[in-house]
Amino acid sequence: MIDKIVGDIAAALDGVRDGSTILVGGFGAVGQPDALIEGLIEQGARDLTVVANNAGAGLVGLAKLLAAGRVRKIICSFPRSAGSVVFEELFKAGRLELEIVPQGTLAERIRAAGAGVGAFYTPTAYGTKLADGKESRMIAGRNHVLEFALPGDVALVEAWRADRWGNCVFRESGRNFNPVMATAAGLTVVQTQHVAALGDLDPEAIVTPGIFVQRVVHVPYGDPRG
Amino acid sequence: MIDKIVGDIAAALDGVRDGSTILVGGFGAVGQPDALIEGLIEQGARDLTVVANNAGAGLVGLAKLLAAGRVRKIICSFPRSAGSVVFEELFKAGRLELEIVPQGTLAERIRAAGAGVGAFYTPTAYGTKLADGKESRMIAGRNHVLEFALPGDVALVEAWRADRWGNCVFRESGRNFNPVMATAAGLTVVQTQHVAALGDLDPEAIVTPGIFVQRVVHVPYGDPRG
Amino acid sequence: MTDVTVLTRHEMARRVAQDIPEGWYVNLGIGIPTMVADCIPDGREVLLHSENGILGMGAAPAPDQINPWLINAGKQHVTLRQGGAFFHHADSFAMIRGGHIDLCVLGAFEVAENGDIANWATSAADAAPAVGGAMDLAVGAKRIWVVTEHTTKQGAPKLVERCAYPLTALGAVSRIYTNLAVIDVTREGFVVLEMVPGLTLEALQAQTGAALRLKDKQDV
Amino acid sequence: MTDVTVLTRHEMARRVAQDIPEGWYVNLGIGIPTMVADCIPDGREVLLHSENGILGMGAAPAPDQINPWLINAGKQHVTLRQGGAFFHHADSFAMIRGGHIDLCVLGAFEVAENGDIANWATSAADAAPAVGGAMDLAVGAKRIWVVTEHTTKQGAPKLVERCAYPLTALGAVSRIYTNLAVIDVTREGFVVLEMVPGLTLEALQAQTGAALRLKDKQDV
Repeated sequence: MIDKIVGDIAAALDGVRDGSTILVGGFGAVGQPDALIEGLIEQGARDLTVVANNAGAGLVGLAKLLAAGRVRKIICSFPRSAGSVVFEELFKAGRLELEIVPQGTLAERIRAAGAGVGAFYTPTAYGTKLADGKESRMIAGRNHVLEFALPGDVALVEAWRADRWGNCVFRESGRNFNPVMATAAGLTVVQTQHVAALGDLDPEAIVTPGIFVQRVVHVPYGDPRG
Repeated sequence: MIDKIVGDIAAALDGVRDGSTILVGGFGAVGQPDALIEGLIEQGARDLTVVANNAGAGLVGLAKLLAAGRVRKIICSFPRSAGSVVFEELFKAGRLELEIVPQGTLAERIRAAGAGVGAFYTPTAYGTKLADGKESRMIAGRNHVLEFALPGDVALVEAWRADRWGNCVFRESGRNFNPVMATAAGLTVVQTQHVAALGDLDPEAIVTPGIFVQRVVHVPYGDPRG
Repeated sequence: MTDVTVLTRHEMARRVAQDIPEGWYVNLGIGIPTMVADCIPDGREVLLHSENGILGMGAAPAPDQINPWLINAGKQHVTLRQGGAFFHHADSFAMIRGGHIDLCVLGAFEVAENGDIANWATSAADAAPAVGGAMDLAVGAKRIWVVTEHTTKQGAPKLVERCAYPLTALGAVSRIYTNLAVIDVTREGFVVLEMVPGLTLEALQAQTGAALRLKDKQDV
Repeated sequence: MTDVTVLTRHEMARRVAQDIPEGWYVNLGIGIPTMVADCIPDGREVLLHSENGILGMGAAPAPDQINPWLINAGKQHVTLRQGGAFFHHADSFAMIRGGHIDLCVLGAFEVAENGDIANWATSAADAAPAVGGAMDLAVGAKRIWVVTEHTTKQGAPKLVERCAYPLTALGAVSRIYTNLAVIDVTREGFVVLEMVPGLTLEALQAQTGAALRLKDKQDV
């Protein structure tokens, strides 16, 4: 019997290596796998590259991982936001590399990695400094920039309900980057608010089929914080 | 009040021009918008390029459109199948152009068109005759072929339920190419088995949001034929 | 200028909302653009899109009816209308990049007479600017309207011949709503469609960094 | 060869099924590969994927329980297991191309000792061959196993030094199950893992178009 549900967060994050690229779901505080991020701090992996839309806020979650000195580089679209003090300090101190990627290009690069597409041409950012040094090409009368797939070693995902095969559904705007990142990592770990019995999720409404998921851990986290 | 539901198939297909590229959903007989294809024969547009997985079977649907001499070119992955006699005759007689595209590349080219991606690199078909004359490139240690977005002027889609905003859900393996094609055409026309009241479709389970749909026509077609 | 009543931020948002017809799919940026949502007349079905995977956003919730799971791209709590839908980020930006959004309303630091927009970084030296979805929206939406004060707080023009700030997108903007005027961006440059009462073209020109002309009657 | 009992098509499918462990995501091509589905032991959870948007396919339905909305890539009626899911074609091929399928079992016209596979067109002159999803599967799945008769009906070898037919993919195949043997495709060429009882390597070699060697005991 396939059972991807593991007993605790330590088991969910077992084996994450130093130097890994970690895809972290969530947009703002909604759909952020905070328990897994805290678990990653416990787990101890360092020299990480984090891919996330934001660079953390306050002193919890991603900000706490940054503050713990575990992150070498962050790839995101919107590093500065209300409360991104940890990011700002580390960045100013030269202790954090930053790659800014337009939000849609970020999502599409992650999708490309999950879908086996090596690279793609997007009109986004053409003629701007975010296209500096990138190849460009006129396609169908329009200038495009070449962008490469962005895979992760690990994806940390928050779901609303998940079953033992790893099928997931999300809740409202908690979906965001989570299903995209789930497709793009060698090890996709899901923290789920609820565990569903196999067959309880409507096959027409499953957002992330279990094929993309390696481990599921039950974290009845409650509402987004912050 | 937005109401994309039109009264009949003639209204649904009004304005389709000669020379159009028509994306036709369905895989085998399941999820094929047969009523819209028949309507297109009535409507009279000619010199069409049809994009579909198959090239029709028997003497109905796509095969009937081909037989009516309306199609100049077909772009598909699997032209020959049981009963594809109309295709075979026209093709042998030199009266139909054919472009064979691997099924996944076909789906991805259509998705790219809908997603504003001008072109992409795929490992599929590298080193085969379907990559003849195409650019290739080594990415992350792997050879890829450059493929371009494939947009349609019109997409013909079969849905299971749709509402007046054009939101759609599909039924089982009737989903197939339909939601992908819905994103990739200037005019997306949906024939739906059932009309849902606005708000009746679960926002977490809508597969094609109405933004991709211009017209909906109610065709209580019944089970797939053939 | 003493007799001129400039528009408030809310009035600017309301002026934009007037021009959005029923049936459009609209993405609203942060700031004044977000305020447009509440200015769309009741009963006019305009479908609001948010980058984080929402189509069919409704009004802001009452304070006691906040759903912590439902935020917009500006991280504000919102509601979902009947007929709305959720989807993931790649699908959301497929809608944007794929040209399915009829209108995106953005704020801007600068708009040039060729339609270039700068709205994400305040200097080329800023090493950590937050671009978010601005570049995707600016190239992807069918039309980009900018709503902004006509000048900076220091009185410097925001409508200019060429942008000095780092660009968001080239030639993207088609219309600008300011606290003083509504201006089209055309191949011939800025064309003034309307001004607030009491304002002269000369006075408007004095606060603008590129040439303006009034729309001819026969342009209509 | 007179004492040799060659495997039937069903036995070949069953032999393949033996080697598929619980938990694998598997796509089965048309022909003998499809028959593998019914040979997986009860209770071993192997998750079957179909190009047309199905994960978790179950056994073929009883004739009176056919669901006309549920077909596999070979257009045969199938069922869905509890825990199965539907998705669209682009998502389905994202699973394939993205390397998420553990195993794809395909038929073939030819397999070369370097792992090249030809299974979609019977001649370079055929202008309308049906490729379907074969090329995507052959490059995308984590491993490709071929199941095929060892020779053509005319007795010509299907395991060859270099494919003569148009290729489906380069260097894709890792194992071949025939009616005579199970053969790994290695950097050193074809390595025979097992043969049907009574068959000698010499007899097998005589029906094979490239050099074979027996797996060394120490290779294990």
